[in-house]
Amino acid sequence: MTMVSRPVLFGALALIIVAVVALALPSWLVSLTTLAFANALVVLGLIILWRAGLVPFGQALFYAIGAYAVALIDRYGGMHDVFVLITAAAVLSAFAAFLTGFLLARYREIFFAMLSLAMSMILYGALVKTETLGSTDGFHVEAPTYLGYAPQGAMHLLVLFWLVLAFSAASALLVFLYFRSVAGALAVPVRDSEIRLEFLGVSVNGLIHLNLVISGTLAGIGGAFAALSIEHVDPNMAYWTTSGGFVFVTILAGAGSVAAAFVGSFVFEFLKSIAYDILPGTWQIFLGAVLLVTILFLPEGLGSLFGRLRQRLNLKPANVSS
Amino acid sequence: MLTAFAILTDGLVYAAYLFLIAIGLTLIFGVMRILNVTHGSFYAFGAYGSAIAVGIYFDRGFPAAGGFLLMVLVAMVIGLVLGLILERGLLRLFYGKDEVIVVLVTYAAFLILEDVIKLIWGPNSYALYQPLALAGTIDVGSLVLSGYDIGLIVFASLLAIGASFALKRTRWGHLLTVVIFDREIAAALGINVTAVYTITFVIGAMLGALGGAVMAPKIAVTLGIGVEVIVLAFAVVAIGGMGSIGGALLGALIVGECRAAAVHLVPQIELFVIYAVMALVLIFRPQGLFTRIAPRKI
Amino acid sequence: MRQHLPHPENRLTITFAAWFLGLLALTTTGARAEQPAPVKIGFVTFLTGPAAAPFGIPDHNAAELLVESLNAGQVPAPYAQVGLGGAKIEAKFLDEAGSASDVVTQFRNLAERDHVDVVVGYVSSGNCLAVTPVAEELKQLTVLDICGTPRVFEEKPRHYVFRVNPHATMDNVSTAKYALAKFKDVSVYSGINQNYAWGQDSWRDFRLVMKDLDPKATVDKELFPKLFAGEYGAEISTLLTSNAQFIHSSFYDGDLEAFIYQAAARGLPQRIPLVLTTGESSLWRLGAKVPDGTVIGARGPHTFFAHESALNVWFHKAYVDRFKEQPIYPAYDFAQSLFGLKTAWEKAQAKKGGGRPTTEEVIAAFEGISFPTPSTTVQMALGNGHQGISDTAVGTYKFDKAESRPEMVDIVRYSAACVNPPADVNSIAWLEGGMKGAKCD
Amino acid sequence: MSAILNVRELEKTFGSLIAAHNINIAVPPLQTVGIIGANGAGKTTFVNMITGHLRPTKGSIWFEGRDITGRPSREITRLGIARSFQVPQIFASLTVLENICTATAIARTTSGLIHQALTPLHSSAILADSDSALELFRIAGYRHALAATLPQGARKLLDIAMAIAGAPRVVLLDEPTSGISIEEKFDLMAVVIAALKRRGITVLFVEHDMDIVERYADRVLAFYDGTVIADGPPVETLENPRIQELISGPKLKLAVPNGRHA
Repeated sequence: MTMVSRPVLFGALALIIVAVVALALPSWLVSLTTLAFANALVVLGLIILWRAGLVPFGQALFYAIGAYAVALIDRYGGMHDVFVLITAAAVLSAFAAFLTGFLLARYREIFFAMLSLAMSMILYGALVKTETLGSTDGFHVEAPTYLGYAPQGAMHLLVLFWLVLAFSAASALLVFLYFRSVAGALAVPVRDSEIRLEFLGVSVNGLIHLNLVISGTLAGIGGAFAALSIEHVDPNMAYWTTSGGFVFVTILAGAGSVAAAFVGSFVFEFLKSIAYDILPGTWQIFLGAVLLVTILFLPEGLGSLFGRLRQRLNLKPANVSS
Repeated sequence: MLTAFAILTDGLVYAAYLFLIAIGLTLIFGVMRILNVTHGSFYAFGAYGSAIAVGIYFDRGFPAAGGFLLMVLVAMVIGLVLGLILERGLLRLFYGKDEVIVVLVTYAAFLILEDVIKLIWGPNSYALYQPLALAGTIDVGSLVLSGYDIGLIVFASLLAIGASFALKRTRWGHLLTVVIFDREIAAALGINVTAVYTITFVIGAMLGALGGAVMAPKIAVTLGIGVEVIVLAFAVVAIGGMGSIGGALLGALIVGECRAAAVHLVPQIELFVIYAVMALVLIFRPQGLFTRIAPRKI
Repeated sequence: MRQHLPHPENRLTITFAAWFLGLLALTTTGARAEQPAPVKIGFVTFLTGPAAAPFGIPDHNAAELLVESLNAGQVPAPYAQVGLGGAKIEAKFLDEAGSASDVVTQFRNLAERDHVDVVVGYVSSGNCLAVTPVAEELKQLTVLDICGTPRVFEEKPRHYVFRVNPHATMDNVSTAKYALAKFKDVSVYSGINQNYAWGQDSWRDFRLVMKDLDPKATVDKELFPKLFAGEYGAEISTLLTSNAQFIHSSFYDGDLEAFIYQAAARGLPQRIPLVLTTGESSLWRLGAKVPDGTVIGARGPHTFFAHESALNVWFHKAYVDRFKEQPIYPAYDFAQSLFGLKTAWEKAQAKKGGGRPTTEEVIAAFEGISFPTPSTTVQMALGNGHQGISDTAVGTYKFDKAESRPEMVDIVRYSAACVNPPADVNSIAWLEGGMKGAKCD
Repeated sequence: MSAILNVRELEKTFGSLIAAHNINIAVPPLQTVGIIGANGAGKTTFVNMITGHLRPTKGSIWFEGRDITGRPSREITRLGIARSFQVPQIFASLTVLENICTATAIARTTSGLIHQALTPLHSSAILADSDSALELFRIAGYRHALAATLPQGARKLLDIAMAIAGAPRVVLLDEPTSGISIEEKFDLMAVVIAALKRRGITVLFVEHDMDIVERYADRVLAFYDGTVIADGPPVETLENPRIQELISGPKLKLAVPNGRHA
């Protein structure tokens, strides 16, 4: 029991702190964090697949579906309530993941990666072709309302941030519990021996299909929040470099823990904005170096860092306050 | 009729281009199981190198033939240097790690090299226009073909033949085939796999640079040309079958002809015809057209 | 090439030089001893990626040159005053490369972390559309630079966002008019444009104008190769088999040059003349590769088309002296953006009788003004005075072998009112409606 | 009839190659059947067909009076036929306990993925079952060791322990003692057979070592060239000169340590 409750406790604590601290933060940092957490939801989904040894190079497919769902309903659907928009994005991306899953679930390793890449690039091509949606220019996403409440200026940033925070917390908890369920725990065995699983009576493709739907839905919700946060969508959201970025962050975060996704994503966005700031002409060197150093010295990702921290806390609970 | 002929030749030219950028990638994947993103950088470096070196060569008014040789030479040198640095200095540290991790390592290296290109050659674009003019043209009805394009087709074919000969007939080729077939067995047979890796990677790098070097006369050599090449080469290799030279050739031909047909007949779909083909092939033959899945041993 | 990179140490030397010269200027002119606080301007353009060479670098060069010269008070009238209204300009450069989310995040950082007074820049229309609502939300004075999409001010009125440079509509109106005049009774034409918003919009506009002016003309081939495709063999064959009288293209830089090399090698432009709406930016590099007789536009009366003026002479000379290369239209575009801002800023300052103007005062002064630029005179006529228009010009290319330099012949000028929609009309509607209200002379 | 497993005219061909031909066997409950035959005689093919890994070309397989011919392996597993593998199929990156817990948990959530997604992995009941399984197979000592680090014998045992976590009625063991040194073989088989008898499971095991077969099998099936050439009690079957000629070879050969499949 304690093995479940303790991380959850820390999580809840961190959540409340972040939510309150946000009030004091400058709005550029608030929106940066909002975007980071939106992307973290995608990363969370990648972690689910990663544990089963699967790395999609086309997760941006669902990210873009979520984002465009929000943008289109907001623009043409005449509905602006954030919960309607997010639900629609979640349902649509889940459905897309369910359909594509019938194909993707049959593949492993590089073939899985390449097929998902191909699928996302086909969506990209289609979006670029739809000139009515501004083609590569994309289009603006109007600020949503929150159950009738329409916040203004900086407040609108805060409210969106809190909502993303709430969704992040909820998703994190659910995924955390899923990892501790039988199905969730089967991810690692899939990597070790699919044959044994089949001969224990498990449908491995079914299991992977389930994981695909979960991660696809998370990616869709992430895309939806990203669209609301940057108030703009464009086909680039479906391009392979976007997917690459998510894999990048997953490596940075590490598949070790759920919280890692959020810390990793935040660190990535923050590093990027620093890199842009201090090395306007050569920021890619910086990002590349960061990635190399991470893989080299933190093969388990940032998650492993505060995995160790957690151990230390367990050893000396006195440190919690300090 | 003319259109059909145009589609055929354009397809072949594009296929030649695709094969040139894909062969190095597929070789490295076949032997080392590395999906090498820095292949894009090899291409870019090759293009820059040849654009500058060969450009100077022609400006000096030296004989044309030498210029074409110089292209190849430049590619070799760049491939050698970059390949050695990357394999010995970086990839070596990550052997035995998860395939995807290694992909990410090459991705990181690619990001860095993108800016290195800028630091070396600056942000302006370079052009190598002489070879195209020197190669002349061939008229077929109202269709004018560039001699250089025909040259590309011949060059790519020779490369394909040469590669398959090297793999089938030479001792070195046999070593590679063993490693490709099964690393453990290769090691057990006393093959120095590390050496094989280094040499393979360098050759792959040379081939990548070669693709850039011979394309340089046709394009404006500018920042970011590598990015486009990566996914294109991935697609070709995935269609043909990862790690198979014949596969790369077949993949290049299919994509080349499909694209040419699209441009001539239904330009609207040109943008994603490649990925559509890729998706279809992967769906019906996930291992690609040329490679066989190893039967599951239980 | 190194000085093109805004390395920290370079920026440092620049600011030092600026300070030194500034102080010098002050002591000699015996102006007030204490310095007004500098005006912080964030400049955003492509410093990396394929768009760096064609846009980012000339953009960035012009910025470097003008900021330095303005701070040193070396720019001829009417821009002789130091910096903006005597206050030095403090420049901060950012890369535009990256996804829309990166660009928006960087914009927020500029506005709220670095607290810049003005943001000037953006090449990509997508990025302009993405940052505009954020600029409005953050009440951040922003001058969009090179991006061409009319949507920015046509989707809704803007308060904090301005664009001095005319939008893309006039490029295709003018080139279409020119092509029709040059190639007598056109009945068939083809087009090749990049498969993304810019190329698609350019082709749409061009076709609409053609429909208005020459209803009988039909389209033979319309090709949309992938952006940065590099290899155009199939497209060129298709065009070779086309019976068009000319080929329209909005290609620029890398793609344009690749296309020209490959097309020229196969005799396409010799057979069917090209109409290049933005061809000017590549002429210096392409030189004799571009066959004489090619129709060239420059997105405004820049470089070859620039009106003679002391300002133009100074700008051209200063640019060539410093960077050892010719300024191309993005450099001129940037100059227009900055001079527009300077004019508005100083007008506002004068209006309040000296002292630093507030953002609102600058906006009030900016709306609807007209001012001279190295190329021409810009009038902030559209989008309630937030979108500039100017005359434009199109010419026919000729390579001067003796001088071995490109030159432009048969230049035709089109007045602003002739190639731009009236103030209250959406540009597509205007084109579809037969360009009513256009005043041509 | 009372046979728990019933095979009729089973046939399997790969193109022109005949891997199994006209196999007819009826196995009564609680019998322990040893399957012998040279490599490529069709033993593993036979096991693979029963457990649904291969689809028979002809014939039918009946389990507890139900026709299971050509059903997918996971379904057959759920019905009550388990198997172990020549190369143990265990989860190398988990500990022994986690391995057995996973198997147990799956066995307890038979109604499918959603059920498994909603059931926590760690429950006292699962732990209890797992521990007793480890005790039963004498590998409780390795409880917290990574499966990857196990010695071959323990791997085989874990493989079998996981196979029977779902309380099957029939289990097929594919060369349970292959890759095990002569000395250990008998102890290992002793543990396995005892455990399976205790759980009341009918056993079919493929084996090259005739002494093992003689000691533990109630009945011997001799495969040759895809067909069953002998079916009877161990002693007389193994004495049969034809069998010795074709499969086992004369007795003395057996003294030679670790067999041809090492």
